[in-house]
Amino acid sequence: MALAGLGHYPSVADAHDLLARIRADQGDDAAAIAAWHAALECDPAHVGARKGLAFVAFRARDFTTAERQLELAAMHAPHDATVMVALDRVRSVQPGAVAEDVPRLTDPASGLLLYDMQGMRLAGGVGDDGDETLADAVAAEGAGLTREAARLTRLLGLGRTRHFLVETADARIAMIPVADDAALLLHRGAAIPIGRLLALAGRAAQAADEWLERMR
Amino acid sequence: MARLDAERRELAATVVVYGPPKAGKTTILHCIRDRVTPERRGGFAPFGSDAGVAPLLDWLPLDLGTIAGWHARVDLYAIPDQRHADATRRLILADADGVLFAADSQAARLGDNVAALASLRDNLDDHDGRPRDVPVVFLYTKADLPGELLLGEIAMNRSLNPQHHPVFSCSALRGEGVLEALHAVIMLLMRHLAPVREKGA
Amino acid sequence: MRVLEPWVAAPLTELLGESGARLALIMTSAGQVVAQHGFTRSLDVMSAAALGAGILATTGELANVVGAPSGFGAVVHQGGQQGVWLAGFDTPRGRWIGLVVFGPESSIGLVRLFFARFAEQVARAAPPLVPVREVLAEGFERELDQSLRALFGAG
Amino acid sequence: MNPEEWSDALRQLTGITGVLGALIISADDGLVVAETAIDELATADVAALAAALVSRAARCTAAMRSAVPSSIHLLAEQGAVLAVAGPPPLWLVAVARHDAELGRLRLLLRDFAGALR
Repeated sequence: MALAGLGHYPSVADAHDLLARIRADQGDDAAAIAAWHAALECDPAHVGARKGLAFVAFRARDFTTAERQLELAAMHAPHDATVMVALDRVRSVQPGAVAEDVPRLTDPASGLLLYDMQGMRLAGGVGDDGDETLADAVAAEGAGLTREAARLTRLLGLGRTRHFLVETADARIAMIPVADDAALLLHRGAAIPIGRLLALAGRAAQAADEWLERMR
Repeated sequence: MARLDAERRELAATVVVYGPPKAGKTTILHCIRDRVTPERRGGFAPFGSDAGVAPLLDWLPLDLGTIAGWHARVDLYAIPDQRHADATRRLILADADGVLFAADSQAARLGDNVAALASLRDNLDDHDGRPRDVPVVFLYTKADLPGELLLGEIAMNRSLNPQHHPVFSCSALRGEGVLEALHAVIMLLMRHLAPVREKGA
Repeated sequence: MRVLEPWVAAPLTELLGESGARLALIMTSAGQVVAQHGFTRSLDVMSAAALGAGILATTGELANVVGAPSGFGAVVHQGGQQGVWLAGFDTPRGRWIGLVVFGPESSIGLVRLFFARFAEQVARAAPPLVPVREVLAEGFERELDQSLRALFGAG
Repeated sequence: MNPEEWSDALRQLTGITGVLGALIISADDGLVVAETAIDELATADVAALAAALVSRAARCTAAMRSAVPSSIHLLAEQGAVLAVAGPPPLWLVAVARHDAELGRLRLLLRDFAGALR
């Protein structure tokens, strides 16, 4: 049936994805991989195809490929919990891998900062030493940054901000809006892969959302 | 130029205080401001913050309240004396609905008064260069100085006001006569704005 | 902020807030001030209005001379610490002029963007002008006289 | 790179699936220096807003005592804005649909921004 459907709509990424999953179920990994690549050609942001490629790679014990595919998926869907869980799983079985903890909001030296749209720090910090003055200053600037991003997406008709990344010579910083009136910044060194930074920030945003819910 | 907003029933007009340098133009504005209840003065812009220096008052918006269902206001401008302010003078006058001409009563200043009146006529053209018919009220200032320095109203009129525009004498220090002159010019300009209406119009 | 036409207030507030401009002056093409923000002396307002209207008129002439048929959209001067944006725009009340002074926290691009929005909003918000004779009711003069007497304490 | 090579680079960027426009902007004054875009994209607005965002990002990294931004990447529900610093004050900016090949776009932007120097 999927084959028939594909005959009608060969360009629909979902049809390729469906075909790939059937092939994977049948144990035909090579055909599944080809179909998922076809899906990605139709839609490079297809998260299902990325997850599928990660799955067959994981099954083949190719943890590096599995992790890379999941990081790419996280880049397009930073709020997708299933991607985060899968990433954790891959990293936990990867030989020699150091599982990176999700930074905790309660730790002022975590490089994770939660602030409201008035520029007030709600939790976390950015410096290594938990410098509160520095964190407050960054919260104030962060709110301006979040508003500026929202203004750009509003005036250009791009919808709501999902995430914002800044790279400098020495750092990579991710900003994700949390709820309607807060945002978080995750600050890491320049060596962190972007996918991992976004995955971490995405999970931190989820945790921050729950934390804000509890506070209210 | 008078502005009417029929939707909001608002009416705004501009009165320019003209005259030779040091005839007391800003004093007249201060005098009006001091005598009008604060809530009618309109929120005017904050002046320079140099402590101890009397701010130069050159713009005073007045809220006349509601008149026949219209919310009326008048902006008073004192024309700047500076030589380089020629363009400013022309622009302020281009929007004038009425002029309060402050003439210095001192005999020694008659030449300055005549020169100022000539420059007023020169500048009272409309945007296309045609002379505009704008109501003028004369205010002979410094009437409280010693009599031997003054020219006297009859002599002043002969030189400055052969058309018999309304005249008021004032002592700028005590402020007598200033409000009466303003009252007159506002009445004149409003009448001028709405040339006596057909009955019931 | 000071506005002579109340319906200019909301668009001007948005222009100032969004562009981060320091000073703004809105005037008719004859130089009559419609609204201003940030000027501390009214004489400065009058001079800026006079100069602004003059500059724009001169630039229009220059555009004719060099053969730019629709004129220049705006005159911009970018200094080290401050920039000036000067542009005309059409309203139902005739052609108006906006003068905006901005610092390094803003930019020509931002001022251009939000000035265009401001001009659109002003054109939409302007109530129609009605000739004087039609609207001033009889009794206006009597009431004006009474009001002035009350205002000036002449009883 | 000369202006002709600039427009060639911009055309290559807009050739990527889902890319709506590519611009070289001056981040100081928020103006377009060169552009290739579909008609519907208000490139002057993009330049103004992207420059404002770069400037905000720079204030933020300064507050963090980090270096100046070399690239920014904004992903929204219906689109993305990517920008890479060229020689000051120029930035290379691209606007794309959210499902565009953002990874490839990012790499190409980097290459061209490097070549602008």
